[in-house]
Amino acid sequence: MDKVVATCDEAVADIPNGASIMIGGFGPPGIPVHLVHALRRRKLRDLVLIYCGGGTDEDGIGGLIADGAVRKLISSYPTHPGATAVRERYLAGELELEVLPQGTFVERIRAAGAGLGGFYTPTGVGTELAEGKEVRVIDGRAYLFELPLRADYAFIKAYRADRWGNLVYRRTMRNFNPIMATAADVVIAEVDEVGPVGALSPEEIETPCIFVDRVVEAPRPWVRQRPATGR
Amino acid sequence: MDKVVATCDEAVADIPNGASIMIGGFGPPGIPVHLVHALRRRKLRDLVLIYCGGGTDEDGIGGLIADGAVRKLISSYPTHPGATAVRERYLAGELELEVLPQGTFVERIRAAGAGLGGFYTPTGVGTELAEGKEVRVIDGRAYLFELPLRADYAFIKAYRADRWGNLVYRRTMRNFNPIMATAADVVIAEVDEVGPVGALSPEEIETPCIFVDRVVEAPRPWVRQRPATGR
Amino acid sequence: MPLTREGIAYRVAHDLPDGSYVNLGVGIPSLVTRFIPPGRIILIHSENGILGAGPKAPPGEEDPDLVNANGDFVTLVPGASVFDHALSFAIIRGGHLTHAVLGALQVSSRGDLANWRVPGPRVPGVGGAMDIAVGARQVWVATTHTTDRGEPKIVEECSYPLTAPRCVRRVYTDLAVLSIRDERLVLEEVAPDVTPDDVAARTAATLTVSPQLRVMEIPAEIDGIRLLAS
Amino acid sequence: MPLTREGIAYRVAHDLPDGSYVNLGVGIPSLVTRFIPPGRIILIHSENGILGAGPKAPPGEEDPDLVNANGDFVTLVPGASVFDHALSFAIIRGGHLTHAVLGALQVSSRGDLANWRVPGPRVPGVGGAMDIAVGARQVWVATTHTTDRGEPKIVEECSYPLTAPRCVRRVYTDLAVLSIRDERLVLEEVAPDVTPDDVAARTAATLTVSPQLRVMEIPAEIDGIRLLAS
Repeated sequence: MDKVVATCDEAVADIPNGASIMIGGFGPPGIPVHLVHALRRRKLRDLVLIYCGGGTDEDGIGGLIADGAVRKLISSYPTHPGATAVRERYLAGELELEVLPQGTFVERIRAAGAGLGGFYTPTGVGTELAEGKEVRVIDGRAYLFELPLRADYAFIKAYRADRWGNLVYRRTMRNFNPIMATAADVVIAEVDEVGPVGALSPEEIETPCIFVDRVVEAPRPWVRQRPATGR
Repeated sequence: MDKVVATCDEAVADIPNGASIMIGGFGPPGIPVHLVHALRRRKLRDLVLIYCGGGTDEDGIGGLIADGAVRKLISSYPTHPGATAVRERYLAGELELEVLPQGTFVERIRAAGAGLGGFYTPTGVGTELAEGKEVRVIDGRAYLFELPLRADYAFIKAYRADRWGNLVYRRTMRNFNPIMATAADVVIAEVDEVGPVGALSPEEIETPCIFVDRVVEAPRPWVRQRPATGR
Repeated sequence: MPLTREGIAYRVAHDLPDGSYVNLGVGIPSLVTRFIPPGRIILIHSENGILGAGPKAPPGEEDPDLVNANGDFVTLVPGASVFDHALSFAIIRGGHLTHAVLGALQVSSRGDLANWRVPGPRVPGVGGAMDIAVGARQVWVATTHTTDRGEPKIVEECSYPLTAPRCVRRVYTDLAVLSIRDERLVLEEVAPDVTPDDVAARTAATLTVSPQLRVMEIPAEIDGIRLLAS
Repeated sequence: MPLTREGIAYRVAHDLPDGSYVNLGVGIPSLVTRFIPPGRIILIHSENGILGAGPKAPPGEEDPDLVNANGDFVTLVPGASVFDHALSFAIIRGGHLTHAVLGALQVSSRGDLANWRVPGPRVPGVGGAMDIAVGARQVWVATTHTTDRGEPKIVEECSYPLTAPRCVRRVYTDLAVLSIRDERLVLEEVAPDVTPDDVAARTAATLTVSPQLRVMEIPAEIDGIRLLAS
């Protein structure tokens, strides 16, 4: 049950070319930047990234795309400030892009993690994002059919963990992290602090350890300055 | 935003005959027994209950059914020890019963709360509970189509609340409560303790107040004997 | 006199009832919180997982783990909660928000909304716009009446890609408040010294003037913030 | 000598690898936790929202808010977590449990499972059985080889209503361990002093004897609990 891995480089060492990788985070909060930078050092090709944004230089996701490591990005909002690599690669025809409404993006990931075969959402009906999608009228309202979305790997960022991989988040770090943790074959969590088993209360654990395969401690500098007990 | 109601009787005073009512709880943990007893005092007819079990004398749900107040029960496991009223009424042809796999039961409620039109589940394929349901093969596997399930009212049990209706549960009280809280027109929470707004941390709130319409304090005796800060 | 951007936000804020749960878009909608009348409690939802988002954090006091959906470092009000994106979009799509106040590129007279992209060879990015437009119980638009180049934003048919069809209930602009009832565009209020003809001239859709047409009651400024353009 | 109910549970426990996540049904499966070999960490999932359920609470120390899916007042092990039913069944249906050990009314030679109801005018009640049978990565059955009346539980076709078709991988009984491979029923182990013919005589389905057939290694008793019937 002990899932602690010494370094981010070790945690991503087995990822092959062509792998699909989910990356949590929205903002900067909840982006596992150390794992992303370690992935970048692998110099892989043909990756499929599933990430809500477009990536920046700081978070390393922009760098992965600029490196040409990414064949396809499945995203919701890749047009935020700083997402220059996506724009350049996409407009040059070197990056495939699948854009989803944000609620559909997360719900497809949840469906994969929950073992569902698909679902109907009202979002996107009557828009260009509905093109090619099945429309079904249920109880008088039109819905689009959406399939589950899973990946080979998920990179998760959490605040605290125990050695079994139970995870706790703070503030808006959760975003996609607890959902992506359910929907990949190998789930790697980058956390600020790893404590002993039993250090987290049963109620505060947001991601139970059953979803997590590897845990790596990569504290952000500011976390060291906070009182250990406070959130 | 202040949603505190003085008594359980007041909290259920507007429920009409024929209403559909979700009731949380599994075990005894998480059953809003005081609300159920108040509902029983209303002497209503033709209710549709959405409850995972079958009800017992102690929790009052068995009493509601024995009273003849319930036209239909949508349930998953109404055959536990003590569920005598369900058995008698059902075998006498006086109670309509819809039985769902427990995962389908909760997922249908979640779909209603999340605004989805329905979903596909692998559960139940090839069984008698699949009768009359659409089967669809997705990516080589067979699934059943299931519709959302919502109600006019939901009765929720939580441990602590603030006056706006933010809710915290302990141990296995959660079960169906946070999900049912999303899927009814009027959500009534019975809680052991109501505190001031700001007393609960943003991370520990499991049911945000947006889902809750009424809060009533109905502490169980044992809660009074515990230290106020401990879970 | 037309309203300033802050004036539009002020006018919207006064229509949000006590106890509302509101998602605010970027631009003018994000200014609404400044003008909530005292005594009303309105909780702001942010799609990245906040109910009860507060003002921006003072410089130097930003929490690196706490942003809103616009990427601003914000604060939390007492009674706020945080959650994951699945629950956040269950709130949105499930009809739990009482109101969403959104910006617009175009609104049609039937309530179609276009606010996520302009046509052409650009990177598409939709974010939560489509979910919010279909999910909130009332979708209000807060926008300037015309573009910077003077082109009407309220049109018979949107030429830009739709965010959602038939979702907008009200439009608040620098010139007017309009409602969309039974797929008809109704002029409800005009800004001070603005006539229905002024509004119609800047609107590319058939306008019905309400029999109860009112002139907005709005101060020229409040706390040093100008609400009416000079 | 056939195994006792505890003997069946003991035999199952020894096949669960370190690091397993397991859901246990009522009856014999619920006894498995008593016999986990020292040094192995196995987390028990309960469908009402526990990962890491521990032994029953000692009398007088029950927590009224803490039961397992059988309604027993249980404890939590260090590292346990609690959650709602939606997440609990996402764990089940989503293939996150490594194993489920379930009781059975009947198992077919192709792995069909019937364990939720007998036909007739009774109240139906399915609980989590169907979700667990389709969702766990490996479904094992732990049961007596025949009913109290001596009728075979392992059959060519289930006559009782199915819980799920083609889901069972292994069957542990008082007489044998059987596996279901490519829809064939294979005899892998026999209890001490039990022959393949004994097993076949009590099985209403075609049985293939494994070329590696073994006799179970199982003590007659452990810590005063009898594992082999006398």
